[in-house]
Amino acid sequence: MSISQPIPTHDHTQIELGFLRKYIFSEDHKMIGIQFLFSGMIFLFLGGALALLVRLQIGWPYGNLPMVGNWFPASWGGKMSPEFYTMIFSMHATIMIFFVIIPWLTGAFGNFLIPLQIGARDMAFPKLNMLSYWVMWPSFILMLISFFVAGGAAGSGWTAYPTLSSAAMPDGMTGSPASPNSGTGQVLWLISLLFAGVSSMMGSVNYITTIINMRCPGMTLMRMPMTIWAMFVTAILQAMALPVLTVAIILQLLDKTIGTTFFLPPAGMAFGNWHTGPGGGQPLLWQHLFWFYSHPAVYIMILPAMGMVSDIISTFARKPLFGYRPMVYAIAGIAGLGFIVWGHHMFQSGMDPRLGTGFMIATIMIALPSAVKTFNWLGTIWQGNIQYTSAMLNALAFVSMFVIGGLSGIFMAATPVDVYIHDTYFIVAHIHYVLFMSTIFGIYAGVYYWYPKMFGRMMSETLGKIHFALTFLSANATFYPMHIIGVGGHPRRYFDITIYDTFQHLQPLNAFMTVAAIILGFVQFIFVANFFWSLFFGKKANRNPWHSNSLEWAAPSPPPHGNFEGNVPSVYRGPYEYGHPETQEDYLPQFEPNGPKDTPGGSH
Amino acid sequence: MGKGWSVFFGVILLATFLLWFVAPFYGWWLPNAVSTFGPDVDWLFYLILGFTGFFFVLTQVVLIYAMWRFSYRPGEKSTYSHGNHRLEMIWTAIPAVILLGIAIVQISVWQDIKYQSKMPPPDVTVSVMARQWEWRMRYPLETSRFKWDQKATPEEVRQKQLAARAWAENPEIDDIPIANEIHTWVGASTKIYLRTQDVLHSFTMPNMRIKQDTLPGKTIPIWFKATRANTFFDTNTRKLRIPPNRADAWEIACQELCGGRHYAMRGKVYVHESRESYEGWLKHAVEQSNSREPEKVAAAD
Amino acid sequence: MRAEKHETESCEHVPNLFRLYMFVAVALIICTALSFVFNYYASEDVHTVAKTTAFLLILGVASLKALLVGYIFMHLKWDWGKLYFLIIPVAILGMMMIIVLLPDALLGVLYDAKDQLIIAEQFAKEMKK
Amino acid sequence: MTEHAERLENHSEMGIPLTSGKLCMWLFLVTEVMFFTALIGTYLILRSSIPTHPIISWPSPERVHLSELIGAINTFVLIASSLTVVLAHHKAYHGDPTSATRYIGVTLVLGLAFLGIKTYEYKTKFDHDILPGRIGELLPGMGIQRERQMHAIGMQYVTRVRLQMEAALTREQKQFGYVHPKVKEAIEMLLVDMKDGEAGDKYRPPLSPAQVGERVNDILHIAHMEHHEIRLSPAIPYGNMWASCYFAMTGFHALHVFGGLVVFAILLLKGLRGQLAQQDVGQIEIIGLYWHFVDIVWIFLFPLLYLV
Repeated sequence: MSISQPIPTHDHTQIELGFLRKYIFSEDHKMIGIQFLFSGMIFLFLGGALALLVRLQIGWPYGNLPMVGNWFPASWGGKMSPEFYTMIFSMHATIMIFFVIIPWLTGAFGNFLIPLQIGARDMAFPKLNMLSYWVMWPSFILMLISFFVAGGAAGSGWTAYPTLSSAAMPDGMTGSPASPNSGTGQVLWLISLLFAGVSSMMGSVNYITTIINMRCPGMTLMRMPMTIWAMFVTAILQAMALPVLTVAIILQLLDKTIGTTFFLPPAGMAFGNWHTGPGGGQPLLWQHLFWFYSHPAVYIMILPAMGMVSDIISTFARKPLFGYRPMVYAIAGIAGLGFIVWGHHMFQSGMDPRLGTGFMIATIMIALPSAVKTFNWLGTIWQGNIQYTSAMLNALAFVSMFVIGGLSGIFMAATPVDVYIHDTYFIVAHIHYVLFMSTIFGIYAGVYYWYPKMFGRMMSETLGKIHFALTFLSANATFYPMHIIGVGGHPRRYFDITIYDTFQHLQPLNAFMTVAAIILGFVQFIFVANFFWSLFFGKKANRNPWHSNSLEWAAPSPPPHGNFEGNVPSVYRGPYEYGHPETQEDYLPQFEPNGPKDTPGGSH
Repeated sequence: MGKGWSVFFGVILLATFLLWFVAPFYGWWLPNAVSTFGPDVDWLFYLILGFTGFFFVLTQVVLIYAMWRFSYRPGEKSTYSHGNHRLEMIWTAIPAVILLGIAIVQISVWQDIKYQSKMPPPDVTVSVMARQWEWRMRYPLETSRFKWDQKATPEEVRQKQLAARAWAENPEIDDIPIANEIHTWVGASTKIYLRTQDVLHSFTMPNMRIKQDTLPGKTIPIWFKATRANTFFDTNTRKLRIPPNRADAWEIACQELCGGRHYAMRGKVYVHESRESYEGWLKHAVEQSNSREPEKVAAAD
Repeated sequence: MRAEKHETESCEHVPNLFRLYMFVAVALIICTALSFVFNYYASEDVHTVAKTTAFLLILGVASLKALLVGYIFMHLKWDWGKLYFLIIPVAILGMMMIIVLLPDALLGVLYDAKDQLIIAEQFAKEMKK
Repeated sequence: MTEHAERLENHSEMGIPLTSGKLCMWLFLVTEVMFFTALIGTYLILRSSIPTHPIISWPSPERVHLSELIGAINTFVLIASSLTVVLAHHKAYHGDPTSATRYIGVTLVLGLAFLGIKTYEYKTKFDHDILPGRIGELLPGMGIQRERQMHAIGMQYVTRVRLQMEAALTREQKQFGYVHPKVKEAIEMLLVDMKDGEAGDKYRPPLSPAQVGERVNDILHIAHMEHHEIRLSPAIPYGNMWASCYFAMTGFHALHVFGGLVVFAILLLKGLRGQLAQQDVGQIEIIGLYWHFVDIVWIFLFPLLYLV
């Protein structure tokens, strides 16, 4: 079996491969990472378009939608239907989470960076790696097909709570008795996520093996860059949490198709299982299983960004990372605590309130490692020598925005406040501050920073800074007022709030946010333009354009097949030796044999 | 731009910070709290807002100052430091104490709101059956039917509770069915048995600071006690009189996605000025429901 | 698989590995028989052991069997030092998940299903009248 | 490059002294542990949330025609196969590919035997119609009115049972030329009673699904006493839930067994061609790890599903 075969090491010359093997069915981790990057970008724009549709409806409820209105069926009269609205916000969340953020962070950056930063020639299992990308494609395709089936794509939120999502479909019909868009669309949604889960699982097993077993000489665990630590912990989270989601998805799929009753309640329901009537299951069980995965998944969606930002901040502040060990422990702490706090999504769900008390304490304590990380980032730039490159600006924005996202989380963790705040726009503000404002800024920072290594050319700094400034401005304008309307009680997932006396006065803010969101959406084209323009016309990058320390900068840009010319480099110190008093330059790469050596921080 | 970026960050973050002070003047703030645990919830909200606001200002000011003070100076080197053990201990310990404190102070409020064992004897019992997309309330003819007095033994209390739950699950012929309206009076402890006949809903009364999801197959009790009235029943005109201002139009909203018309599950909360007013309304409602044909009454559950 | 030889060497210091494997297999079969015995004594005809006790005993025997298989057959006896960092977290996590989920179900029995049953029976009686 | 440098590069002292393949299998097993934990957890929770009561409780094994003995035999089969795998590795390690091949062959046969017994067990479930989505549930207090109102769709059980009874009468007649008089009488009486509610001058309320279920169970009992096979969906309280759990858990386990057997088949072919070399020892060990894990899963599934 070739999967356990280490990659051939005797031949370091560029192996000439055909177009298909080189760009499509590539086993090279760098190409797979870039493939993930591009497919994530496509879905970012699909998800973004859906978000704008959602915002248009909330901004001007029942308005005649310009342009878009013409594509709707004639019977809608240029307006959106509530079912269609439900569908697009469900799909917006699904696509952004499962097809953009996770593939970008773990797929693109994980694949590209892990072997380079630990000094390996490739992943431990290149074929498995290729498979993990190509298993995503059935997932992509099924999700896209689901838009065109009867009833439309899944419309029960990205959380797909039974019984709205799981009420079984009648024989010979495509709809569900609970909702027209929880029929075939929901089944495709489930199958699609099953594939996405398998892909992530392959990836995570591969990453863990690679990080444990393929490090180059001298690369002890405590000399690994934070990116690698973050990827490592993320992969462990995925390996342990994803199977639970897989089970939940399979059980719901069985409920919908063959008539089992895992999530259908015993009695007292208008539509039980289509085949048998009342079931004996528990709708709450889905929420437990789902959040057992999805809460750690929230950390899967931010930890890698935290790691990358740590590296970038240290590089451009020209100063060692403040508190390397506390940072590592904080990541591990977040991962460990992340598994015992899922119940805070369910305080109002009918779960036993005594469990709520326990989950509340655990949840509040998880703010602690996040706080430690924030203080350490601030400690890193303090007394630094900060270079304001596009990457650094995005990274600083990450820190700033993560503070907001993290602090607003404490409101939800507090059970009594959550009674009021739960499922209002405050939550929407929180998740967007964590997932958009933090993670996406982290991703942009990563792209600007590693672009020279990926493609051998520099991105335009001018365009990058314009893009950053406009994004930072419009994103804050879009998402910050959500806190305020959330405090006003504006419920999330509402098609129209103007029918409520309690909420209708919040409508002007809604309209303002929609305008800002449209600007935010269009600003992103600057990034795309910069990305593709630089691909062909950008300045040629040298080996180490940022004067960084970590191992990937020892390889040529872009790195050839096998990553490193000659022997893999050996590592002599940690990755953050910036501004060392004994050196001429203000940086001292890990792979540089001469110069002061630190004592290795630890071993495996 | 160099130091300019520090200003750029500063201006935007200042704007976000000021928004919290501007918003209340436009009325973009917590709606009036009119239940007994409203003030507790709001107090906790302000407490957390205070602490988070402090740490927000602290971290952002440090960030912006550092961006200004330590921006790039060519040829210079940064201060070489790998961290400070004591500093780490301090900024781990202080937030830990604060967070633990925040966690502990709210336990009792949470218990008051949600623990079944802490719910007081109900003056009014309402059965709410949620369905796509409306709330169907049912009131017993006898207002204080499921109330127990102070001297009741735990076993008697349990029997009462069981009877209330049995009533919530099996409609009786003389119940009064009303759609989308909660009626109670000031100072009455109101117990609501929540059920759903189809999907998950979330019974939310923003003014009462109450929210509870309904679960198919389960009957979940919640309670509240209003501290202000917004209506009285005029026995002469046989109409409810509500103050005309928007702030006194208290509503019920569904806050758990329940299908396309999720947003339209709107109900109203009427808190009568007195028990008499409530009972006057109840009497009127009985007459109303008696004039309806019997099947409709049966189908109301 | 160059390193293979080097690795598995450690477990070959044990003499009579063959006999150890046979011994474990026999132990497993005895354990299975044991759980059968517990089940018999808990069954409705005999009922000398309480159902819950029997359930815990049988689960204990199953855990013992799993430990035996893991320790000897899966070579953890020799590989534990290299793999504990994987196995301990996953064991804790798995146990914890079930334990945290259970209160909902068990309290559901105490506070909901049982009540519902009483109510349903009352209702059935009324229907018969 | 020297041998030493190569080792340093690929399998440096930085990693843990395990091959990547073995580590990968262990990681895969970690994900599998969580997978089966979630399945078993679901089962335990669903089962414990169902009340224990003389009428309404989790179905006992005999109620759903589950034989503990068959389960026990399967346990023995799987334990034996685990033993043969470990012996195959033992032999292969000591440079005895012939014996190793033989042991792999035995494992394959034992695995197939396990699946065969499983198939037989599944067949009895199909014969009794104890399948997800097929079983009626007995719920007390479910009057026909309430049933119609609450679970209009649940009435399908009644329809299906009627069709089954009608089919049973005609088929038995055709096959044997006679239906056992007692069974026939009971079926006909039930059919008449079920018709009563729907038409006719003398109005009686129709039978509720729960009542139909009780009568159907009586008929099945009579048929059993008279050693008469009849295909009727029984009414089992929480039978559907039981079938859902049973098929989900054993089904996924069987899939895993099948996956292992495919690899064993490949190894066996290799062995029969005499290509089982020293380098395959690692592979035998890795697949062995997987196979033992599948064994462990069964060790838990067996008592949870068959005993207690």
